[in-house]
Formats: sequence, structure tokens, C-alpha cells
Amino acid sequence: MDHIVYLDYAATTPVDERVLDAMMPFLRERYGNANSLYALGRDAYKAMEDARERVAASIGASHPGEVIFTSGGTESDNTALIGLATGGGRSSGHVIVSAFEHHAVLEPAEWLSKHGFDVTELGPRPDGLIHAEDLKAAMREDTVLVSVMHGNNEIGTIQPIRELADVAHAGGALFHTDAAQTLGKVDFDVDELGVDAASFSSHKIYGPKGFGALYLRKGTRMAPYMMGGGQESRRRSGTQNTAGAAGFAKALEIMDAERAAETPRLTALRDRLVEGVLGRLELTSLNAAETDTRLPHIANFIIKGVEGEAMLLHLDAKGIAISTGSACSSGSLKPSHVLLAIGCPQEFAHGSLRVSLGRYTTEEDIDFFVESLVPVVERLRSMSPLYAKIKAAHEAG
Amino acid sequence: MDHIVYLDYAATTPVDERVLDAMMPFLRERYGNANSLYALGRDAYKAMEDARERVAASIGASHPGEVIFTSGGTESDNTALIGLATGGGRSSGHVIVSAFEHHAVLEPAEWLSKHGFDVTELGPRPDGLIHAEDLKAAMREDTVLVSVMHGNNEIGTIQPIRELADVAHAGGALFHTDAAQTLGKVDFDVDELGVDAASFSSHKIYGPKGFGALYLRKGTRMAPYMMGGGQESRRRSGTQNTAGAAGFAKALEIMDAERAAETPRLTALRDRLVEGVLGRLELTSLNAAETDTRLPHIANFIIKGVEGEAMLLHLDAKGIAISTGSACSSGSLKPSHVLLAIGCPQEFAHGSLRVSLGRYTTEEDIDFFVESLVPVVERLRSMSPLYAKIKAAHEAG
Amino acid sequence: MQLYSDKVMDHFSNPRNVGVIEDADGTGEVGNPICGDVMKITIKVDDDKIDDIMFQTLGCGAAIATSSIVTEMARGMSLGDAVSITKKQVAEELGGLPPAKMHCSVLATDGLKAAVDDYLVKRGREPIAGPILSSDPNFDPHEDEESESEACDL
Amino acid sequence: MQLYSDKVMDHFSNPRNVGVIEDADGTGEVGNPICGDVMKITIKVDDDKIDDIMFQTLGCGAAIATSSIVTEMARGMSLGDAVSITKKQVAEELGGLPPAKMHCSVLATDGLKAAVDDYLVKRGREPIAGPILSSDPNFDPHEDEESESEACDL
Ligand SMILES: Cc1ncc(COP(=O)(O)O)c(C=O)c1O
Ligand SMILES: Cc1ncc(COP(=O)(O)O)c(C=O)c1O
Repeated sequence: MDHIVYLDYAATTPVDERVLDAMMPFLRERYGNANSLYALGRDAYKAMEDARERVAASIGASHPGEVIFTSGGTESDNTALIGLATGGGRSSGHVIVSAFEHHAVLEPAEWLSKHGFDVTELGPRPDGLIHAEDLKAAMREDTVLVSVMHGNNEIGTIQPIRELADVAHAGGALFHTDAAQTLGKVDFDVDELGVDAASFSSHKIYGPKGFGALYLRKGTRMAPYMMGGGQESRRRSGTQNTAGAAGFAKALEIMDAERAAETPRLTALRDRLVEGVLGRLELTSLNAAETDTRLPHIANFIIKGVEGEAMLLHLDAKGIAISTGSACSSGSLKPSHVLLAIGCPQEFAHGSLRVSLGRYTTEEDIDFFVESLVPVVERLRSMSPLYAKIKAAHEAG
Repeated sequence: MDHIVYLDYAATTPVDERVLDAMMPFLRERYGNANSLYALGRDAYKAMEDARERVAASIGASHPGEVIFTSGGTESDNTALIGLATGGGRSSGHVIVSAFEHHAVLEPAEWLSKHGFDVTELGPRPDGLIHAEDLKAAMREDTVLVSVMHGNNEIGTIQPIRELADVAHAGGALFHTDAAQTLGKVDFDVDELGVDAASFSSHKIYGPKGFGALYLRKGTRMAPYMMGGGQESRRRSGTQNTAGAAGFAKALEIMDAERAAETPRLTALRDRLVEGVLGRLELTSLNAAETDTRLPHIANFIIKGVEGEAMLLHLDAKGIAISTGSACSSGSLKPSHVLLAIGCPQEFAHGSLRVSLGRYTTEEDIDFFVESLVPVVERLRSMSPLYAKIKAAHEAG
Repeated sequence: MQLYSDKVMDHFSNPRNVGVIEDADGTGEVGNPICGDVMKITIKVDDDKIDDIMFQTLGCGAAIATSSIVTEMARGMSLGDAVSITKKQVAEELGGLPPAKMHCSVLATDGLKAAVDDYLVKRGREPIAGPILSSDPNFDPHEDEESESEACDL
Repeated sequence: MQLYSDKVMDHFSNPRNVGVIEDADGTGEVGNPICGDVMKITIKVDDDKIDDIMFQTLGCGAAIATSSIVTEMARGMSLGDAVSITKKQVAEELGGLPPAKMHCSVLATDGLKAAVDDYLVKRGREPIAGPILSSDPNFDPHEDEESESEACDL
């Protein structure tokens, strides 16, 4: 591939060269096990604690010990859901998760529902938001945990976490948020948000894959999920990944340092993208368009009368890397649970595209994407047995 | 530290430069998400499958799909223990683990014992081995899973896995082995060993930390432990760590290619070490010395009348990196569960040292270690209130 | 992600026989927009052989490729042979399909069957194709797939 | 791993007052080889003040360092002051101890108490030190520690 226009930063990001530089010593000479007592081990221990302090400072944690390093967003979510629900030996109770969570939250929630817990999936409204009053109505006497993601990975809407956490706390429940898509991209402060736990993933912020963290407020009871040697102060066992921790901390620092300039840049690119796509294609819309609280780098379109994967493959042939909104690549039967949750009709949900921008996206990339998308859509619509009908129905009102 | 004599290869290893070279493309330009459909994603997918095939070939797996990549030995162990015991929705039954397993096996076993399962901890004999007849005696009608480690990480004895697996299978149970310490170091073939599942860790074989794998024989029912997007054919969720997989596969290939030359080299170094230590220090012994089936790179000593950490710190001051046999660094109250399991008296178990050799260990390192150890032990014995008594008791017979 | 074969990609990128035969002898329309796949096949029949065949498909890469190849396979075939094409043959002709996409070849064979039966029924003859699974709302095209489907949520 | 302070490392590497006073006025031996820590303190007393003090310790880095510092702290003290030294004072004097090692400072203060009481009892006087915890087989020195202990099994 000569020139790749990468527009799938919400799926994963390249490792920033500055992050790689921060990792290299731990892939070379600083190879100690952070739990060994000798100099090389103490050096690794200090590196872990240094990374922990920097992450803690970035997210406004009061104690570095509130940051637990994990193998990624998925592990952080599994640990939070199951660990918080079963913390202190609890084996029943009511758990609320939003219906458009990532599967890394939904699946542990389902596990809980099969192991003694009652689970409610709380739907977002068509604006792509979980509303505090809806959460209030879903709360029960025995609600022990509420988990609502911070920024949605498909449609980019940012949830009113502070309000939701207040509702959960008023009802005596813990509050967890999956912040895999928001960390580093918007201001993130655990005290301002009022959360008890939050999940992060390194490879979404130009850090290495296979690394992440879980914020856990001091004093919060949590059963460890990964059990063994008792690393991470007994809350996450397994030999610590020093290169991962150094890379993740550095990645977060760069996000923080560059955010003030990067956010308006990305927002302008995204607006150019949305204008371009909606201006050039008929029967096309932006999901949850009416909502202002959104991530600067994600735009999710419904393009009626085409199927997402087919668009994706044609764009790929032009060197454009993009994702269908459809979360499951397992076949076209199951469209995105996120789009269905916000009320998108099933037949159109198959025609979604998620475009996500990042550090290396340029105006030229956006323009090239729009120029490439138009003929792809036209071609696919021209071979669709339904498009003429859809258009006629639309024109009839 | 000018010159470090690293003798703790069983705790962790440096990343081999050839392994790092294999990882670098995935930390740079080949950054795609292995589940994305476009070229960059397909490239990552191919890299994962390529790594999977190479690992499968090395361990004699019939299908690459029998290799599941994880975040490390700990995750592999947690997944095997809990996933196999609860596979197919099972919620009770009898599980046998050996008493000198790594905590990454013992702790999930304890979790099972609190969640509906009966768990038996089967003791090794003083020779450091789990005997097939002892396992036979421990088997019950309802035994569903037996887990016995391949090579012990503290004393280096290699268990008769084939015989043990046969006993388990004859009783209708699945058999898992933790091979974190043996993979690459001795011949390892899943069919010859007859195991249903096996755990591996990358950072023990000059691969990166935070990566590992689980072998799972085709057709074996296992509940996934990490739940979410359904990666690794739905058996281990979380965005795949391509750099980790490429590094681990390369690390294993190097181990395989060099083993024929490396094993005798390490064995000779270890014999020199054992001779040196036992020859120069009185009231000192090698644990499980009578057993021939052992890892070439681990030697575990009991040095009477001294405490392990004190030795370790003095050796550290001379630039030697070594581990106490004592598994828990959390204080001296709890000596190594491995040494206690093989019948080492508690008062001497505190005085153990585990020396583990590896790719970069030289004869000079061994000699320097022995020369350094002798005065350290003499000094500590001279300030011990007990040593004179121990010696007198010994001389009295 | 699991890969499409080169032949699938070729048929997806350059689908053969796209379009609608204006004065078709038989028309089959199968699938369901709810499921994301809809296919329409039109045929011209001469002496109980498929003389011309065109398709339109809304669907994923595999849906388009299987539609394309089935038109190539069926062209010139007797009606009886055409309705006997199995989903397995379609997949094989394409050099294989990822397990999660096997259901797409059902769509292609069903579309062809529907067009043939439409031709026969219009002429007062007996339909020969048997039940057309993919138009049954209770049909689960995934039921005979390997369970190892691919990942969600990136 | 959690680190020892520089001062702990100094007292571990260069322990002060190591040895046994041959004609000691009081001897305290505390701890238990089963637990891995044994300490012996011998003192010379003059005018109810500690005139000389030496120790022997079998134990970890913290056990040796706390033994060493407690001999420095106690030298010249009245017997009453010496038995009042708390484990917290010992830890503070060393610039802190990792939570998992706090119990070692109990050993040091207990050794001193035992030596003082031995002196007093030998002279027919009343012991003043109170119960000596670390020689009680039921004593769990970890019970008042923070729960965040360190990792096992490398
Ligand atoms: C919102 C959200 N949560 C969790 C995850 C999972 O994180 P990871 O890929 O690090 O396991 C992702 C990304 O895949 C995500 O977007
Ligand atoms: C025998 C054994 N099992 C499991 C583990 C855990 O592996 P990891 O450190 O990759 O989590 C180790 C090493 O720590 C080990 O030696």
C-alpha cells in the first residue's frame, strides 16, 4: 500500500515515536522484574511507580495506588464489573449497565446475570445519551453497581457522568465508567466526574497494544480478577509490564500536553468531514447529530441503501482504512448494538460508517476520503435492488 | 551498577535483540487492529495467525487455533483453571492442583473452592515430584480437572506429566499443566505429554513481558475468562497485541533452534555452580538433589543459619541479581510454600537461595557468584545468635 | 480479520452480470433488509436453459461476490441443474468463504431458485426448487456455521 | 519491590554494635527460627542506665537494621526510657519501613525489653517491660499491617 489514509483511530492508533522511545529502555537494559529486591528489580519497581504517579496526576487521582495497571481496556472492564459487583464476597444484587456499552462491559454483565446478579441494560435515548432521570428510574434498593461509558466508541457522544454518578451514589451504588475512548481526548478528572472506578486502554492514545489501567478509588472494595502472585498491591497479579507502563504514561502525557491545540484541530477536521459527506451524498445522516457533548474525533454516518462492509472494502482498495459502524464483523445479520440502542432502524443500521480521526489526520486525508466515498456509494446504490424504492419512499415524504 | 551478574532468569529475562527486531514493525508501521477488515487490519491478522502457527508447530499442536494468546502466564493459568472447571456451564465438581503450583494456579483454585468446587492440594514428595500413584489416590468420581505444573519455578524439578495426564484422563478429568518455566527449555510436545491445556509466558524466554499463551486442545470446553469483543475466536477478548505475538513466536523459535547447544552449556554451568556452593560452604544443601528430571538452569540451595533476603541484599551490593527461594517477599513469616511442600523444615526454608541461569550467563559469572557468596554467608552466620547451636547440633549428629 | 480469497475479492470488485433484465422471464428476490442482505436475480430462459442472468445485491462483500459467481455458474445451465447448485459449490467456486460468511452463499442459491420457480410458475408449471430458506423470517442462516465467529466492537 | 530507605540500608550493610557482651548484666533473646527472625541483645547496666549494648540477629534486612538502630537508640538511656521505645519510633528513626516489614521493629524493641527485664529479675527487682509479644507463639506480627503486602512467586 503506497499511501494509507488511516481513519480508524478509534479502533487503534500507531505508537507515537516518543512513546516508543520511552518504552525502549524497558525492552532492553532495564529488564528487571518489578518485584525483585535487587537493583535491577528496584529500578523496574521505581519505573512502575513513576508511571503510576504520572497517570494518577493526569486523571486527578489522590493516590498513585488508585491506579492499577492491566493488560488493556477489556481487562479493566472485566475487573471493574465482576470485581466491584462481587467485592467483599457479595454474590447477589442489582447491576445497571447502559445498553450501548462496549462488549467488554456487556459480556461481564451477562456473566453476572448468570451468577446470581440481576442486570438491567439501560437504553440511551435517540440523542445518544444516557439520561440521569432514566437511570434514577432504573435504580433499585439493591443496586450495587452502575456502569456507563464516558465516550461512546461508535457514535462519540459523551455521557453526563457526573450526574449519573450522583444518581448511583444517592442510591448507594458504586459507579464505574469505561473511559477507553475519552482518556486524553477530553478533560478527565476522577473527582470532577465523581467516579469510583474507570477503565483505560493504552492503544487508543498512541501507546502500545495489550496495556491499560483501572482507576479504583481508595477504600473501594474490589475482588481481584487476575489472581496469582499479588502484584499491583494484590489487585492485579502477573509480572508487571514495565515497557507498557512507561509507554502508557508517556502516551497520556503527550495527549495532555497537546490537547489544547489538538481538540480544535480535530473538531475542525471532523466538521469538514461531516459537511463533506452530508453535502455530497443524499439520504445520508450523522448519528446523534443533535448532541453537542461529543468526542472531537468520531463521526458516525448512516448511508441509506448501502451495506457498510461493501463500502469499507471499496474504500480499502483506494487505501482508506475505515470501520463500519457495525460493531460485529461476524456477518451482516447483527447490526451494531449501539445504533439499535439509539433507535436506528435495523435496515439502515447496516449502512453505517464510523470515521475516526487522529494525530496524523490532515485536511487532505478528509478531502480524499470524501472524494473517494462518493463514487463508491453511487456504485453500490446503483447495484442495490432496494435503492430506487428507498429514494422514492423518501421523496414521497 | 557497572557490571551486573544476573542470575534470576527464572524471574524474568531480557528481551533478545532478535526478538525486539521481530516486534518493532508492529510498534511502528504495522499498527493495524487484527480485527479490522482493511489492508492494515488484514496485515495484523496475518501476523497473528503467522505467530499462532509457529507457536503451534513448536508445541506440536495439530491446529493453530489451539493456541490462544493472552497477557501472560498468570492469565493463561487463571483462564485454564476457572475456564476449564466451569466450562459448559458447570458449577461444581472436584479439582486437583499440586501443592507447589505457582500462585497463578493456586489462587484461581482457591476461588473455585469458594464457588462450588471441591479442591484438593496434592503434595509433592521430598524428591520434588508429584507421583502418579499419589494422584491416582486423590482422584474422585467427580474429578473434573487436574493441574500439575511441568517444571517447578523454585526447585526446577520436572514432573512426569505424561503419567499424570494418563491418570487424570483414566478418571475422566481434564489435565492442565503450567509450562511457564519449561517452554523452550526442554522438549515440549502437547501430544507426547498428553495434556488438554498448557500455560506459557513470554518473558521467561527472552520475549516481552505482558504476553503469553494458552494451549487448548481442540474440542475442549472452556468458558472464556476475558470477555468482550470476542477476539481469539471468542476465547480471549481484547485488542490483540501483535507486537507481543510476533515477539513471543520469535522468542520460542530461538529457544528451539538453540536448545540442543544451550542445554548442555547451562547444565555444565549449573553443575559448576552446585559444586562451587556445596564445596565452599558447610551446612548447605541443594533442594531435591536426588531428582534427575530437572530444568537445566535452576538450582535452589538451603544455607543453614542465614536468612535469604539478607544474603540477597549483600549480593546485590556486589552487583549480583538473585532471588531467595522464598516466594513471598512480604516478610519473613511465610517461607516458600514450595519448600514447605517438599518437607523442608520451616526454620531452614527461610535460608534458601534460588539461582537461575540463562542465555547470557558465563563461567565467570558463576565463579564470581560463588566467590561473593562465601564471605556473605560467613558474615551473616557470624552475627547469627543461632549458628553456633546449629553447627554444634549438626556435629553432634 | 479473516480474509476473503482473491477470487472473492475479484468478484466483489468487478462483479459480473450486474443489473436487471428488462423483459426477464423469471425474477427472484430474496433476503431481507432487516438482515442487511437483499438479492434480486432476473433470468432469460431458452429451451429450459438459462440464457441470460443478471443480479442486483445489497449486502456485504461476500453477498456481492456469491451473487456474481452464481450468475456465472448458472449461465447456460438447465433449470434443473441451476436449482441444484449448492451453497457449498458456490463457496468452493470462490475458493472458500470465511465461516461467518457462509450464509451469503445460501442467499445466492436461493435467489437463483426463486427466479427459476418464478419462471416455471408464471408458465403454469410446477416449481422445482423446494423451500427457499432465506425468505423465511425464522430462518437462521448462522445455525450451521462453525461457532468461531469473529470479533465485535473495535 | 518496595524499597528500603538509605538509612535502613546503611544499618543493614554496616550494622552497629554487633556481637555479644561476654559478662553481660542482662540478655534478651526473642523471635523464633520458625518465623525466620531471631534476635539476641546483651546489655551492661550502670546506675540503671544502659552502659553498653550489643546484638546478634538472624533475619531479613529490616530485622538487622532495626536491631542495629535500637542498640544505638538505647545506648546511654535509662532502663525506663529504653523499654518505652516504640516500634514506631524505631521505624521513624530509620526513615520508615515498608509496611510488610513493620513487624521487624517489634522484634527489636522486644529484644531490648527482654534484656532489661532479665537484668532486673536477676537482681531480684520487678520487671518493667510488660508482655513481650514476639515470643508468644500466638502472636501475629502482621496483624496491624496495611493489607497491601507485596508479591509472591517470581
Ligand atoms: C469503549 C471501549 N471499551 C473497551 C475497549 C477494549 O479495550 P482493549 O482493546 O484495550 O481491550 C475498547 C476498544 O476496543 C473501547 O472502545
Ligand atoms: C510457573 C509459573 N507460572 C506462572 C507464572 C506467571 O507468569 P506471568 O509472570 O507471565 O504472569 C510464572 C512466572 O512468574 C511462573 O514461574
